[in-house]
Amino acid sequence: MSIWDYANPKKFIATTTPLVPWFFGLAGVSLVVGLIWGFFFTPDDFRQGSTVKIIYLHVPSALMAINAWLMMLVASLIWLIRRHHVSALAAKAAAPVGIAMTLIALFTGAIWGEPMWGTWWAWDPRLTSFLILFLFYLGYVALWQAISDPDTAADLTSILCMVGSVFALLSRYAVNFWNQGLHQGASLSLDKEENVADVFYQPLLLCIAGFVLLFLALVLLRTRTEIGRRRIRALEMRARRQEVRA
Amino acid sequence: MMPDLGDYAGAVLSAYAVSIVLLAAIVVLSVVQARSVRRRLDDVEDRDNG
Amino acid sequence: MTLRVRDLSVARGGWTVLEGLSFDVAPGTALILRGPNGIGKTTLLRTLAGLQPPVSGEIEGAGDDVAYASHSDGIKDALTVEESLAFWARVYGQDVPADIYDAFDLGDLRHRMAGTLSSGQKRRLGLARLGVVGRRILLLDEPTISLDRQSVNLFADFLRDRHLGQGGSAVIATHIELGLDAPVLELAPFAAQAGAAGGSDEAFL
Amino acid sequence: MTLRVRDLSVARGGWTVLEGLSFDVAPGTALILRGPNGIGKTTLLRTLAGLQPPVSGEIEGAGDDVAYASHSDGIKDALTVEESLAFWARVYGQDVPADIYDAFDLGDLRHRMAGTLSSGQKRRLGLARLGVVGRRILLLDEPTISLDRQSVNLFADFLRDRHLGQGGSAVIATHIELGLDAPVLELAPFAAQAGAAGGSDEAFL
Amino acid sequence: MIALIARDLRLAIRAGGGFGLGLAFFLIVIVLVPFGVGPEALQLREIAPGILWVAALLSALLSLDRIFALDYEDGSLQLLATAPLPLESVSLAKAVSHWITAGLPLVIAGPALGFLLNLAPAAYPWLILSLLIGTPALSLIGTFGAALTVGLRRGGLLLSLLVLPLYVPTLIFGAEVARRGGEGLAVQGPLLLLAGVTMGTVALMPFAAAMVLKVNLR
Amino acid sequence: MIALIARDLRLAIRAGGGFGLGLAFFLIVIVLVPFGVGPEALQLREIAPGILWVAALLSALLSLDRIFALDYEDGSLQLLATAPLPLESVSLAKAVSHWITAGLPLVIAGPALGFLLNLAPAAYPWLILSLLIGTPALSLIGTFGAALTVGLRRGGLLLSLLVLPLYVPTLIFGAEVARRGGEGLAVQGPLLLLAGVTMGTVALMPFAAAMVLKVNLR
Ligand code: HEM
Ligand SMILES: Nc1ncnc2c1ncn2[C@@H]1O[C@H](COP(=O)(O)OP(=O)(O)OP(=O)(O)O)[C@@H](O)[C@H]1O
Ligand SMILES: Nc1ncnc2c1ncn2[C@@H]1O[C@H](COP(=O)(O)OP(=O)(O)OP(=O)(O)O)[C@@H](O)[C@H]1O
Ligand SMILES: [Mg+2]
Ligand SMILES: [Mg+2]
Repeated sequence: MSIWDYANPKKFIATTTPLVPWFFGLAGVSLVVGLIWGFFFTPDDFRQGSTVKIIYLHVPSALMAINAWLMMLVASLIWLIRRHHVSALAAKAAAPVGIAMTLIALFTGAIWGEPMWGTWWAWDPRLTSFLILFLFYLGYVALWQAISDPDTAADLTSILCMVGSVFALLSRYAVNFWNQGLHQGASLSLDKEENVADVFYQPLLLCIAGFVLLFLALVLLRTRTEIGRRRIRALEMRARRQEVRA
Repeated sequence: MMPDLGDYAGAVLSAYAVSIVLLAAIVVLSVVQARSVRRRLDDVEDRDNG
Repeated sequence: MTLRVRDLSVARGGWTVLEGLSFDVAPGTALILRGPNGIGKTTLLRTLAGLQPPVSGEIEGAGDDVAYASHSDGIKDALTVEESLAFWARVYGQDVPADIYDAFDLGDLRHRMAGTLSSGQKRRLGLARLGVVGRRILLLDEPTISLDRQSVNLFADFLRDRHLGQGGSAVIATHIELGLDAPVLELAPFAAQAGAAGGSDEAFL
Repeated sequence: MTLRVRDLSVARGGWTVLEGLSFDVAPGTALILRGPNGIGKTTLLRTLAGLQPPVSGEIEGAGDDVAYASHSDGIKDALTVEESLAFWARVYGQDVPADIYDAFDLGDLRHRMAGTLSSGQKRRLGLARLGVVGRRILLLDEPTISLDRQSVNLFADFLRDRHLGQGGSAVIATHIELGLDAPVLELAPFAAQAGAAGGSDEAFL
Repeated sequence: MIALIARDLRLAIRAGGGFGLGLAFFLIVIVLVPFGVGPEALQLREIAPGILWVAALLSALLSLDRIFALDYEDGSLQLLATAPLPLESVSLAKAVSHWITAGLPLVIAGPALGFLLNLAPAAYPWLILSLLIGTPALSLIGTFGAALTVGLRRGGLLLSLLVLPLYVPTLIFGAEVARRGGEGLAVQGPLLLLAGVTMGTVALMPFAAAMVLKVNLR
Repeated sequence: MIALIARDLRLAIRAGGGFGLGLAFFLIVIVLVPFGVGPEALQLREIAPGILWVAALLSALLSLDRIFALDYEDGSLQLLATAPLPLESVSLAKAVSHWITAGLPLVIAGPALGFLLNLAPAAYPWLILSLLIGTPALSLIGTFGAALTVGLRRGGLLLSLLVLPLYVPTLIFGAEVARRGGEGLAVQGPLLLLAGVTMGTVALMPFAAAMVLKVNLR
């Protein structure tokens, strides 16, 4: 059996339905533990004071905001190349989750920026490309909604997703291209010297895991919803058509 | 119980509040949509078979 | 080259509308498509023109040999008759044949803006375009709409003498009698069964 | 009321196209306008509808009793069939007759967006509008364009039984045979002389 | 007339980019200005009322040519002209639906966008009020301009050029109300003038538009 | 392809408000800003490069939906799609004619209008240069957006929403070049980035637009 068999809607639903509650459960546990750990049981940073606690929300959400788009990119490419419907619908399902992540990262970043940089917004390359990514998310969702034919919608949004990926990658790597921005560089790199201190590191990892699991759970659930919508549409079409013929 | 957040209490708390609200919103939205689609699909399938 | 269609199904708006179509159109011959409104004539012609993919089945010999004329003529109100034809000829890398104006009785209208033509005159211009593109297979969707009897005859003459007579072929959807000696394909028997899903709905049924 | 036209001249684009027209259309009767493309049928109908002033001559009995249907149907792609008819009925202060959908075979299409109709289905919708406006005199410009034979008959039945039969009247420009028992007015003899200037050019000749 | 407004609103919501397009444009202008000008908060605050009003005006201008053009092209306007509805009502209905789709959203969104430009807190009520009073004039004047240019070549260009001078008083008084409001000065003068302009257009424009439509449909 | 460009230019000049409309809009924005913001010379000077670029962007945005919409509605686009010209060339031709009718006039008029906003003298050459390099990107990106939304409901709104994020880098770098030029700072950095963006769009957009057109014509 090849992996592409899961691209069959029925097979996909059958396989993922039992998984979703597990994902939700695990996500909930790691988020609750990670956030409580981070919020209550980590010390303040000597420079940033208590604001360092925002890191447990900001970094995972920013990470997932970008990863969500990259996941949509992969799904879109699979749709364009192999025309598996589930793949296109998974991309569609991920977008609103990505929007939520982006919003969280924007808000927490802005709130964090006020004490750290003295301004809640700056036109620094990473922030700018991240904002553009947010606009792309909105455009992507709007484009899906504007097109009534599902295949056309999938094709067009896939191409839009490819174009938008430029900004997803920029908002991740812009810091490396320009060394002039205000925003932090990589703080989770493997290079020990640059890493955040261990006290912050462990709960942060747990929170990241929580966000990843939550994202997966939501995407699976929403993909199922999208498959359901599509099936309703197909059945209604067939019913209406049979009426007309009769 | 509550850790001392110092000068930045407002910032930290509002960051947590906003994030939790947004996370809850997307979860609730997804679940509600899943339920309603499930229900509509059952309807349509019933009609389709019946 | 012969246009060869085998077991073709075509869909519109997510439904298969016609299925199991097979026919050949040899050079020098025409095929008339008949069928009630909404049966799928336009959809079939669009598929043959390559504007939309077929649901299933094969089309051979169309590709780059076809010219498609739809309900809407693509006429720009602000170009003169002459400019319109010259434009399409250039797009197709052809010259405008000097006698095309006579063939469609457009001589007097040559320098008129298309926006000031009557509906029948506009249609004649739309049809004259087919005479400048130099394509072998014409796909015509109700070409004689709003033409008077005499213009219909002009067009039939053009098709018979200048196009089919020189080895071209044509597929024509029309509700009226063109006066062409060509086989008629009645589409009603090929209307898709109620159960047939359009292309991609199938995966979800 | 009888539509009475006396010695009418009409102009288009600054030229008089038809002159010296006189005819009557009594309630319960129709008049068919015939003439080659570009003779001025559309221009005449527009003048009768009050959209443009005549160059000279008189029109009596038209005014607020007419409904005009032009080449373009004024159909909005984003409204459903039902919404379109309801809108026009409201504008004319009428109700939508329940049987209008059957009269034009639109029953199945009631909730379809007009943008997804085939050309013939769209035209049927455009014609159905005439059934909801409650006007006595219909001015129809090539009403049967892109209709199949059966729909043409439906429309002829509508005209004969529901409109003319109830005391309405109609002026119809068409190139095809409608199967109505109505007098035909051939417009060719009324084509304006080369010397005739259009309305305002006269002052400068 | 209500039927026509209802239809136009429905069409605007369903298609053609009517609803929200103006709003999106408004938003875009407001978002772009800091991109272009730079985000210095104080500088933004000073230019905020002016930019907001200019953006409102532009977004109203943007959708004017749709007021009649679509109906003209598909023949609806001809049919409406032969319908029992007088053309004055048609024009007024068109102006109303233009205002609902293009003007009202600006009034509602104005404050939110003022925030982006760091508008002075005291200016908010005056901004809303000036938009509320001023935007109907924009729609009415625009309807007249659209009627004047329907079916013309180079219609869009002409339309902006014709309508623009008529828009200037509304712009000046509107921005003045918001600015003075923000600085705590008396706003009565420009406010009355703004209201006067709107009254005048309500009284005149539908008739002028109807006259002009009749000619253009010939 | 040249035939298509020639036809589009002819059409733009003869009808449809193509030519000059963008320019008029540009002018209008620039003229309105002092009305709205007030005429203090120094303040105007500071915001001038940003406003000029925002105005250029808006006026490019304004005419985007005409790029394909008219050809789509009257059936020309279908005919072009079945013509021997590849859709990539069609898209490129459309972008070129959009640039000639909407972009080039801005480059030429930019300096004159900079005068109205009291632009710093040193900024003029850089303004022109940045417009010259930047506006082709606006046309190319816009062509992609127009192809994406042709024939869609709510096309116009979506179009702005989709195109806007892609315009932002051009706007930022373009305005930055003009501003730095005016203040006598080094412009090389943003200028290179601006050129890079334009290069990238030239290389990518016609293909993306063609792909998308093919889908939309189905
Ligand atoms: C509105 C303001 C902000 C936005 C839009 C923003 C956005 C982002 C983005 C896009 C990332 C990259 C995520 C990834 O590559 O996966 C990120 C990471 C990060 N941000 Fe922010 N941020 C903002 C403000 C701040 C502030 C004020 C701070 C702290 C002073 C901060 C600290 C961090 C840290 C430590 C990381 C992880 C760095 C890495 O691993 O690359 N951010 N942020
Ligand atoms: N966009 C669409 N969405 C859904 N259904 C559509 C769409 N376009 C067309 N249809 C339907 O597809 C069917 C085939 O349409 P098509 O235009 O091919 O018919 P046709 O044979 O050309 O009819 P006509 O003689 O009226 O031109 C029709 O029943 C029509 O209602
Ligand atoms: N805007 C215009 N400017 C100049 N001439 C025009 C204009 N519109 C139409 N004409 C000319 O006026 C004449 C009458 O046109 P009209 O549309 O009335 O013809 P018709 O009888 O309806 O023809 P058809 O059968 O083709 O519809 C035609 O010769 C046409 O070329
Ligand atoms: Mg058809
Ligand atoms: Mg006519």
